[in-house]
Amino acid sequence: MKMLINVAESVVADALRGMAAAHPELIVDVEHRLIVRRNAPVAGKVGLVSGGGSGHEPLHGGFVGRGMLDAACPGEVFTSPVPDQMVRAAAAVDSGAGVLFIVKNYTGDVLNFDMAAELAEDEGVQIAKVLVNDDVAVLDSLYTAGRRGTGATLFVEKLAGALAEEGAPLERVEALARRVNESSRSFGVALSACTTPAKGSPTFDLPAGELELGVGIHGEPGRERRGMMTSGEIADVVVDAVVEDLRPDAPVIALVNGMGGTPLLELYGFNAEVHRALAERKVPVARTLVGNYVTSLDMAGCSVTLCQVDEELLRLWDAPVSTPGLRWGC
Amino acid sequence: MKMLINVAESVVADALRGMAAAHPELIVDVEHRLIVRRNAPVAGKVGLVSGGGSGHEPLHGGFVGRGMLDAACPGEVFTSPVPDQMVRAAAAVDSGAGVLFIVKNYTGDVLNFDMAAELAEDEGVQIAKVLVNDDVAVLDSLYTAGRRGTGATLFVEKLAGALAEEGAPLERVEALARRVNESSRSFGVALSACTTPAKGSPTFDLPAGELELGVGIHGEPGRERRGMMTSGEIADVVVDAVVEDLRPDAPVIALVNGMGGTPLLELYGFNAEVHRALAERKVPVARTLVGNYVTSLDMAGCSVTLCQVDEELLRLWDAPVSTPGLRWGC
Amino acid sequence: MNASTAPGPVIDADFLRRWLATAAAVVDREADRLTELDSPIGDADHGSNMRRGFTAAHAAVELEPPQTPGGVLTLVGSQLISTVGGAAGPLYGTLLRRAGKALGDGTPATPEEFRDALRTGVEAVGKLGGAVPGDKTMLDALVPAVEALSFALDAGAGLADGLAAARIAADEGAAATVPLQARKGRASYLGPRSIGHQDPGATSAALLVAALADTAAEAVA
Amino acid sequence: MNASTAPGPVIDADFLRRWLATAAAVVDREADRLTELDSPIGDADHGSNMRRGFTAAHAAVELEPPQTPGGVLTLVGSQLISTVGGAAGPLYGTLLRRAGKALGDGTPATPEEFRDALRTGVEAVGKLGGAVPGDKTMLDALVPAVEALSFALDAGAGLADGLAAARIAADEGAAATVPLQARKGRASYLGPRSIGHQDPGATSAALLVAALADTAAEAVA
Ligand SMILES: Nc1ncnc2c1ncn2[C@@H]1O[C@H](COP(=O)(O)OP(=O)(O)O)[C@@H](O)[C@H]1O
Ligand SMILES: Nc1ncnc2c1ncn2[C@@H]1O[C@H](COP(=O)(O)OP(=O)(O)O)[C@@H](O)[C@H]1O
Ligand SMILES: [Mg+2]
Ligand SMILES: [Mg+2]
Ligand SMILES: [Mg+2]
Ligand SMILES: [Mg+2]
Repeated sequence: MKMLINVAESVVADALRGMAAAHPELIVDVEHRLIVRRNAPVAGKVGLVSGGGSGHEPLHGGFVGRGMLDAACPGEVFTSPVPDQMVRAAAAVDSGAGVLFIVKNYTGDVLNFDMAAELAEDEGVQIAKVLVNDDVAVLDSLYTAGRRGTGATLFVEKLAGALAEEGAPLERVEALARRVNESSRSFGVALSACTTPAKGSPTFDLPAGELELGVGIHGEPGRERRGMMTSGEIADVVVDAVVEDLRPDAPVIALVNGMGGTPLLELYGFNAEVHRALAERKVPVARTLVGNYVTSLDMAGCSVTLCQVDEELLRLWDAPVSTPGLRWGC
Repeated sequence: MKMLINVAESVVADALRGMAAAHPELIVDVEHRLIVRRNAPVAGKVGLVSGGGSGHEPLHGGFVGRGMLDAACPGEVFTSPVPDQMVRAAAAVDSGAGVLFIVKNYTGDVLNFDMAAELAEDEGVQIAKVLVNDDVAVLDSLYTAGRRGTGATLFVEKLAGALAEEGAPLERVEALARRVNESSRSFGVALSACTTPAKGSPTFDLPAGELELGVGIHGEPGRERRGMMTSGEIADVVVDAVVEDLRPDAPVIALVNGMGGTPLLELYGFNAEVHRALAERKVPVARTLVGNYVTSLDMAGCSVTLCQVDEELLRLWDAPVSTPGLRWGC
Repeated sequence: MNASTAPGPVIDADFLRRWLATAAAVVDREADRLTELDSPIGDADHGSNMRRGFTAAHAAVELEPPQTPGGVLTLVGSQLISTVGGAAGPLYGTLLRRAGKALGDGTPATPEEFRDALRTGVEAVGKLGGAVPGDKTMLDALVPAVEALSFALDAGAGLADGLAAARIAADEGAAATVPLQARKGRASYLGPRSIGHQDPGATSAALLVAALADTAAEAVA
Repeated sequence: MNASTAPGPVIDADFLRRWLATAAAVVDREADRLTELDSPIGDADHGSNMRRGFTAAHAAVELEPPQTPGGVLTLVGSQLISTVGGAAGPLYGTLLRRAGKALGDGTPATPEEFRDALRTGVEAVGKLGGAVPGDKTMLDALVPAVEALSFALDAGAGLADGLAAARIAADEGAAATVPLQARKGRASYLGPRSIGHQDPGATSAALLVAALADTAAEAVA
């Protein structure tokens, strides 16, 4: 598998150097692996810190900026960052109003953020945490590590980010973040496996004519393999899985997300089918975002995240945001 | 090759339906294959119309909106649109101030836009045309169809779009568009071939361990095949090719563009090497844009476009733009 | 057996409708091969472009059949322009529109009128695309085909035999594009790497000429 | 031959430095295999995670070698936490930090003190990650290894023989993860599809135990 890289070991550092060059509006600390809003800490504002393994770009580093994250901690590819990064990030963005850690529910992320929270609190930073666990493909039971965090992370970061920007205190930002997570569900499909730089070959075999339903965003196989389906059939399966779990009784924001290797042309075509499937199930769609936002390197495929919204969430969604990966209103 | 589609024949129509669902701020005419700014024609403003084969998304449809295009005409995948589309687009966006056709230099695009210009003028619309031909990989000689239009299209659409937004007359918008094209050069590299829906298999064979230098954006092979290189080596080759032809003596805007299948993580790493290569060649970089903007379906690879700028062009670059694919300042 | 004494097929609207049906069928059947040829030196769409265009043209002509041979060609040309896109759309569209206009309103056309109309159309392709024979384009099949037809008619052959000769010339012309380096169209981007591949447009041109020859042969049979 | 009468290796800082050097080398050598194991039921990073961590830990210990065995383990644990990330970083890091702290400032440690420290560390892993043996995690190698060591020491064996027994138990424990369905970590997402694969963390745990056994064996040789 060919990659546009120097060596596997430097992939994350190289990307950070490239982000620094492209985004003078951000502070990119290549040595300590941090991406920080330039004007951090913003006086009186709750700081939002997230992070996770690299390979999901623009998540999280591309969501640092006004109206979203104050800092992001990129780990190695598909590997949770280490506590040192999060502690440093918390210190960098804490204005005294406290810091919210937005953590995708993976064992590694949870353990590292937990350690960081303890250390940061020792240093006098008030820390709250929200776990994102929206992936309905994983049974949330004693027999798993719990549901994975995927597309809902974007909603949590955007909506909690907008509320923090308004000056809300930590408890309210935390409560809202939790509410957004609880209002969001995702389901993903892979048409191909992805290739990590360290491994250099696809993480699993996916023969021609088959796809994986219920994949995560780390190149892990899904729960079920099926024969290839049309985009309309895939939309039905995905929307069914999400809607059955979420049971929305209000409009939703739909994130029709590409895994990285699927052309935007196909993604828009898929969005048409998702809208059709939602209309058939009488789920009104208030807003739609189509694109590669929570990716899995070069994996071909897609995921759908629905976030049920009320007036407040919709207002926060429409609020200005200015980051490399998501920008409107300013 | 698996694709997220229904059938190959409906790919473009499906994508347009999906764009319509995602972007209520645009008029998407699925039947006539047009994407038009909702408030078109804008009184007194020159209308900007572009178009080309599909498969390069977000180009062109994703660049319709304030500060950029007034309308885009998507053709079939890698196939120039037909004159009917352009004539209808011109009629839809002409406020009386005339319309600029932005045409990538491919035989098909040129012939179809030429025919459309004749027909539109018969209908009383004043038409100006600018050819984009920035790809230094193709010799601009009697023995070729002339240089291809690739990444510079984004610069022409953005900068001419900003000038048109200011109310400049057609001659000035046309002249600026021409100047932007003349100030821009590109060079592309493929790490893999792409697969069109109609063909269903890669358009050319690219063995492991080899890459193609000087590729276009239609899945055509490049001018030369080489053994695999590091991202730093690729940056040197690409920057050399562009800088030798452009010979900039002023700052440039750099577009570090993904072909579609290369993860953003790699693209940012490549951007670091492009900046290094430019610094070594003493070319100052005023602005940088990293991402998948002028793509070639699922092709892995990248291209670099440099646009030499002066104060005016930089001001126009920074001017507000609000389109699905490019958005800032509003 | 003297070909010129055989009753030539009548070149009326119906003759060209039958040609169109044959051409649409053969383009549909050969679309994948045309797209394959367009892959190594192009963008892998020529077959689907031609199929889309001829399907639309055939449907349009069957919906409201023009009464004159010129009318059929003009309508087919307009349909190709409106539905094909790419390089092939305007080029084939112009060829047939100009040929149709050259035929005017008369019906039927004589073989010589038909030959002259085709020549006018092919010349328009050269003018529009700026290509000459040897540039590795559709002209490498079209020009020899018209010349062979012309030569045969001048020598006293009937239309069927003339088109049979044109078919051979078009096939040979298409085959002869293999060793050429492209100087027009997408293939020219490849420079010397375009050598060794048959031009897809020349190949489709040969198919269209063959359909004409078949239609004429069937008419005399 | 009575193992307990053989002069046991001294468990001092130097002994654990030698273990670390061996462990770092074996992790480096086996990194690709660990990543391979992490592919079908994980995210293909365990080998590179472990290599990064042990390389950093080894470098840190060599740069400023701690004077006590507890100091070495604590430093290695901290280094793993600071450099590995993922699930393995906090888990292995906590294991070694807790073990190091349990050893306190004394030097050298007795085999029993060492065993108790390891048990404390392994118990901390269980607490932190919420897993129990049978969940298809590193604990499936670690728990039997500590038990085997403990059993051997209680039966009068020396450290080298005790660790040799621990190594066998760890290997068997790792191998025994193959038929298990994962209930913790990434592999649990796969549900029944996680069956039939050896757990990468259990495999790396067995490598670390083996390095300990080798270090002890070399010390008595
Ligand atoms: N300038 C030209 N003059 C004549 N024929 C041309 C010219 N450019 C291209 N062609 C013909 O068009 C064919 C390609 O058609 P097609 O694949 O449908 O369009 P595109 O190249 O736009 O994808 C070529 O094989 C060639 O025969
Ligand atoms: N909750 C847990 N308790 C104990 N060990 C665990 C737990 N979760 C995961 N592991 C171990 O960690 C290993 C994976 O480590 P690694 O691949 O480095 O981290 P990640 O899963 O974050 O990519 C698994 O093979 C398993 O042995
Ligand atoms: Mg991992
Ligand atoms: Mg084409
Ligand atoms: Mg083509
Ligand atoms: Mg892993």
